[in-house]
Amino acid sequence: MSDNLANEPARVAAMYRTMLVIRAFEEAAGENFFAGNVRGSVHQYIGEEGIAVGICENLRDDDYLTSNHRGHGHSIAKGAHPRAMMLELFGKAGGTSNGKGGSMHIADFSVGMLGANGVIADGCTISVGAAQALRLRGKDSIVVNFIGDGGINRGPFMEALNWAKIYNLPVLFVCENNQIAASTTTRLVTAGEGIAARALSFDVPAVTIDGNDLFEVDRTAARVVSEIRNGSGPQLIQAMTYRLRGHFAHDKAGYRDPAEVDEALKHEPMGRVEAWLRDNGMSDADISQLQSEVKAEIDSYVEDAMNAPWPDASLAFTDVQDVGAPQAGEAVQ
Amino acid sequence: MSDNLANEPARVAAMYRTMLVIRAFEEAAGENFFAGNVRGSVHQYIGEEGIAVGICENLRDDDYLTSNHRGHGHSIAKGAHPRAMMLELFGKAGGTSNGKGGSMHIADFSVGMLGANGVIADGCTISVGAAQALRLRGKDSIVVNFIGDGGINRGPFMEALNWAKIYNLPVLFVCENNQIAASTTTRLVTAGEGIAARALSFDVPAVTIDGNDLFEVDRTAARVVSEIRNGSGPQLIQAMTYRLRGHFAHDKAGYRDPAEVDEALKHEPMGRVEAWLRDNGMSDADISQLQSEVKAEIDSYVEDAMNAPWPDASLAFTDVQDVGAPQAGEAVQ
Amino acid sequence: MSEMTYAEAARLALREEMQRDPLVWALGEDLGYEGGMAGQYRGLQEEFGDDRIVDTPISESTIMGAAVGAALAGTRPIAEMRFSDFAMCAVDELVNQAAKARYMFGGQGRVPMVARMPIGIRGGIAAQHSQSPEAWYTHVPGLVVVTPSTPANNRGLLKASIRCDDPVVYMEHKGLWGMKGEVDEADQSETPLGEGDTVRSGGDLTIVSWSAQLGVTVEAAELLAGDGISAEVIDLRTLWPWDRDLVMASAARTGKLLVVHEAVRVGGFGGEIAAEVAEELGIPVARLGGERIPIPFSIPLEEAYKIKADRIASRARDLLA
Amino acid sequence: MSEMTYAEAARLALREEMQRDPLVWALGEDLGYEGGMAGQYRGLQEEFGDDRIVDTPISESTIMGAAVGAALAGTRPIAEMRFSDFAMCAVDELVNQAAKARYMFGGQGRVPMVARMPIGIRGGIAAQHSQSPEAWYTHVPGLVVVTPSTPANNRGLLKASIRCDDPVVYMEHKGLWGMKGEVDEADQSETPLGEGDTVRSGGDLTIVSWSAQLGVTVEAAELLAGDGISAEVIDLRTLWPWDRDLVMASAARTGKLLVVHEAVRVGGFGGEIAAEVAEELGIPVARLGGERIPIPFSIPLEEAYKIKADRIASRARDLLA
Ligand SMILES: Cc1ncc(C[n+]2csc(CCOP(=O)(O)OP(=O)(O)O)c2C)c(N)n1
Ligand SMILES: Cc1ncc(C[n+]2csc(CCOP(=O)(O)OP(=O)(O)O)c2C)c(N)n1
Ligand SMILES: [Mg+2]
Ligand SMILES: [Mg+2]
Repeated sequence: MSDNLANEPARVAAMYRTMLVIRAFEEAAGENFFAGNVRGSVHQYIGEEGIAVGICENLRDDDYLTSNHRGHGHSIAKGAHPRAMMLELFGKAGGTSNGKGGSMHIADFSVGMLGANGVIADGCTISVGAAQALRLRGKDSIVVNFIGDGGINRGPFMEALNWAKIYNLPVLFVCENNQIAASTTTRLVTAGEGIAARALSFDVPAVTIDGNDLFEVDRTAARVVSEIRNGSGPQLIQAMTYRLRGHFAHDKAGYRDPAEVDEALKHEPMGRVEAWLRDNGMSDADISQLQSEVKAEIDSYVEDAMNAPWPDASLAFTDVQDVGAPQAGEAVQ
Repeated sequence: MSDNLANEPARVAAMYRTMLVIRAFEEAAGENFFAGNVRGSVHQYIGEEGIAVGICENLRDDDYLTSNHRGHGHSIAKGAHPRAMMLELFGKAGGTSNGKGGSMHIADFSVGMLGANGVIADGCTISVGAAQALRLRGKDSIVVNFIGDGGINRGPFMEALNWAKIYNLPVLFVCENNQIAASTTTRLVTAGEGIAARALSFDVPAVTIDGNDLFEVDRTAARVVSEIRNGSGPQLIQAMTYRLRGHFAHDKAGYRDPAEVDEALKHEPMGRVEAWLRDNGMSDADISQLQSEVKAEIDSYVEDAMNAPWPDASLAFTDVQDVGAPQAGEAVQ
Repeated sequence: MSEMTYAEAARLALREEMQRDPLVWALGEDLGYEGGMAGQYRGLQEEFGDDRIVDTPISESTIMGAAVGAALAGTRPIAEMRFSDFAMCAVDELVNQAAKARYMFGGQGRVPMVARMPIGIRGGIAAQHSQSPEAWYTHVPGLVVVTPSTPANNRGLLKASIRCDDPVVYMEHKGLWGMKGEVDEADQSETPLGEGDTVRSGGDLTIVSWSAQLGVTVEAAELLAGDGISAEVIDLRTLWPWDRDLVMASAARTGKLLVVHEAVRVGGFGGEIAAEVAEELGIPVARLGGERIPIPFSIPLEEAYKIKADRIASRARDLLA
Repeated sequence: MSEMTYAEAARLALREEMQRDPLVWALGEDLGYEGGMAGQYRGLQEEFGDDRIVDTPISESTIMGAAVGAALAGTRPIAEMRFSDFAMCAVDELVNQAAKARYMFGGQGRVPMVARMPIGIRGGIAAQHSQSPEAWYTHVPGLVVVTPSTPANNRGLLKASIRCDDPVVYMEHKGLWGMKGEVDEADQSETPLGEGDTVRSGGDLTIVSWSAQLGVTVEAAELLAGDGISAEVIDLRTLWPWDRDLVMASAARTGKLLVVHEAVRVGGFGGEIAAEVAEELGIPVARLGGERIPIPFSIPLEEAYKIKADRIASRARDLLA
């Protein structure tokens, strides 16, 4: 991906487009969950698009990314193809994992996306090890790990902070602080000032930014990523944001005040980028053109996913292991 | 145990005596390990006696204590009987666990000693739960957890710090910082300024003291324990000290400079208390009298342990569980 | 008698035990507002307060470790892990502490806690949310392992587990939350731990199963009845201790044993039962369990993992052939 | 041929593989100066540097999790857990990540790592340092489980495990560290994973065992020989995949099977083997394993847990009676 130049309109428009793709993908995922086409847990990234896009804009394909349960936006921003992802959500052949993983296990190793994860904070320990591998292999790539503000209270994350620092590893921890974990207000279960203070206690530089401001995320990522690539050791970015939807598609989020959501909508990231584009020569026509273009693109992926074949049942028995692999079919006798 | 009054000689002499008991117990444990009378791992507390004694002097029998692998000193200071402990080390009937646990599993529930522990940092999570139980039961007791400077890098400890704070639990974490974990210099694997800084990042008040100064430990514990008993919530004391012996009896500790040990010997805790007692009216005769008295006491326990019967083999099959218990003897058919 | 779901029956049991004993409490993530994944804690925080239904941070090791400490310190905690998959983040606290504390300390302490960790396939939640590791915990001295199969026994077994002085690994099945059944609210008795239940009598073979797989096994018994084969079906309900006498008596009578479970066959608890019966009775035995693969996400793949009634029936026929 | 200990053979294998492949590395506590609890890493940090023999903080979850990440990122890490008991602090990373990553991601990644976790009784280290949980890992799809029994196969199996593209749970036995045996240093070949070894031929019954229990089983075979009973003894060496063909062929020939392991009998891997043999051959089977108790500290209690040669011999006689 491009270096972080000035915010020339073309570059911002490209980021905006990726944000639109994520938003449209998540809307479609939700709709198809309710339509019964997508099973399981669908954790939407709606309202947080600016973070993944602003961070990944500053990464290379050979940088690694590890994600969590809310990984669709991270995956798209890192370059995973939304078509293959949609097929995966539908459990169809041709999905990123051929239907074996589903929403919580999206991965695209070809662009360094090492996987979403169903276990909170496990991506953190995987990240520090991936960084050690990069060093052994003599690469100047870095590893970015996305973790939520609820996830920071799991021990493995704190172990990983310590680990990344003592070995001076090229790891960027991005804490997406949407102030909630499922139905729990994280402030109530998080002692002290929070993640930035904790990171600093490990001597891991930490900065808190407005995650809903694409430009601030982009600027901060540009600086931090290059510092890490140049040997600064691990750093942490706390990106403040807001989860505009429920924890997952089927969560009505009745535990929060609708007024809070209305207020948050005023600060959501898309509109702010849109305004900037308008001020910088993009017409309303261009913008709605782009929006409908993206909408059409995602609709076509849904269409493809609907029509795609199911994976053959025998695929259930492959990709397990080389030594002592199951005899496929044995079960489906 | 007595309240923390001024350091009247009698009280200090009593603490000194407990320190002597611990030192003598550990020397005897080591000798009998080499004599082949004690099996397994014997982690001696030699050089750290001032911490356990200074802390426990300020606790009540109905306060709980959780310990780690180096638990002999903690147990004696909390009031476990060294005779029963010596029998346990020998694996004899009448030991604190009737020989079922050994050195790493000394416990005496009658004085609130909830057990040494063979798994680093597990005492931390057990402690916060014990504190929640005290609250449910309406008790004003507190829980003290001893953890090493190596143990602080395990996630469960960091989770427990957060946990203790958010529920405002009566827990005192005592980090015995002897600067080493087995053969590892902890500075090299510990990011940042260390445990005090980490505790503060959780808003857990932390103070660093000279753990080899019985008086400073006693003073600090008196204040902190009463604050916690009065609802301050968790606090942490980092007691700087030095492990005068190997990690366990059979570790020659060749990884450290003998000069370092010689230097440390100058600051070891016993001598400093001794000096104070001399300045406060205890004669050399009294002191050596006390020393030989304690030595004789511990020797008699070793004697008892040598002569005590082995537990009956059938005891191997008791105390497992009520429901689904093993049929004793089935195995020893 | 009133009809309620498996989840409602669990909620009823917990509520009754919390009313009966002020030292019973629960801790876990999102128990208050959410009321647990399936509403099995619904309303209990309002009723008993947030220090008896405790919302915790995402700290599985501490949820389990704190329960151990709270049990040693005289209360009866229920550590809610949400998924047995997440409970793997707390195996050390369960296996090295909860299961061993009483023994290591020579009987000075007890660990009366319930480690509650739902198992099984619910449909489309894949490899990290669908496992059935019950066999592991049967292998751990000190633990009791319970796998309820109906609303009625989920109530009775949970009551028994809460009252038990041993650490109990309580494994509800996520696929059963919505299962409806009759529960006698007036009856406050426990379903005794360690007692199996003969849910269908028959003379041609004995089929042992538990948890959600039991229902499928009963379906299979119907299919077999169609061919004039009468299968006796036993719901083990508790895996440790398992009802050896009931199973042996039945197997001795029918002369054939089939064990069926959703968990992976290799290393599953079916091996223990089949081996014990083969050792003691020397009769033909067979096992059905999942293939040794992670649980896949996609419908046809997930279906390929499941043990359907027709497969159970055909295995039974082979055994009788 | 030269004589060396089980620990020295492991060190030799690791050194050879690290020389052969610069992407092989190890991480764990106290590997550098201490050289591992039994010297199995001695001198390797000086030779290969501290970024290939990495001394870590006490952070088991991260030792295992980092190994998973490092494997996904193209290296071959060996995660040293020191004791299988401590590995319980990292079960989630091993079972939910290492074992499943390849499958969940549809084959995009591989996890070529070795999770090294010694098992067993060493004498007086009690309940939290003596467990043998190998059965657990046989139950986990994606994992290979290895239990070396001699210096020679500890070298050959460790080489094979390091070269394997699957996550391997490598379980040395703490009681065998000092065991001496002949090793052919010139021979660089692996001991193939999944192949058992018939260490003693016989016609009257087949006894299957592994790890340290194998030696005791061979002793028992000697005792039996004294009574004119000829026992065939098979060292399984790898538990998953286990050498089904070898065991079935032997058991079919002798007509009797006895499985013996140090691990707790209930839920142990002996159940899997006995059940498979009973299902397939319908011959008499028997199992011997530890009682369902935590490992006690005191000598007479620990001895009461162990399965001695005379017990194995008498069980074999019962089986033949
Ligand atoms: C170890 C573990 N515990 C619990 C869960 C269940 N869970 C899934 S997401 C979630 C909340 C996560 O909150 P946060 O980390 O803030 O991420 P967010 O959902 O807000 O993006 C929980 C508790 C899990 N997946 N893994
Ligand atoms: C979870 C776990 N990992 C590793 C060990 C092995 N071990 C026992 S003591 C020890 C060092 C502990 O150092 P520290 O916490 O500083 O305590 P100290 O021995 O210095 O008192 C280690 C690594 C263990 N017992 N438990
Ligand atoms: Mg959040
Ligand atoms: Mg230390």
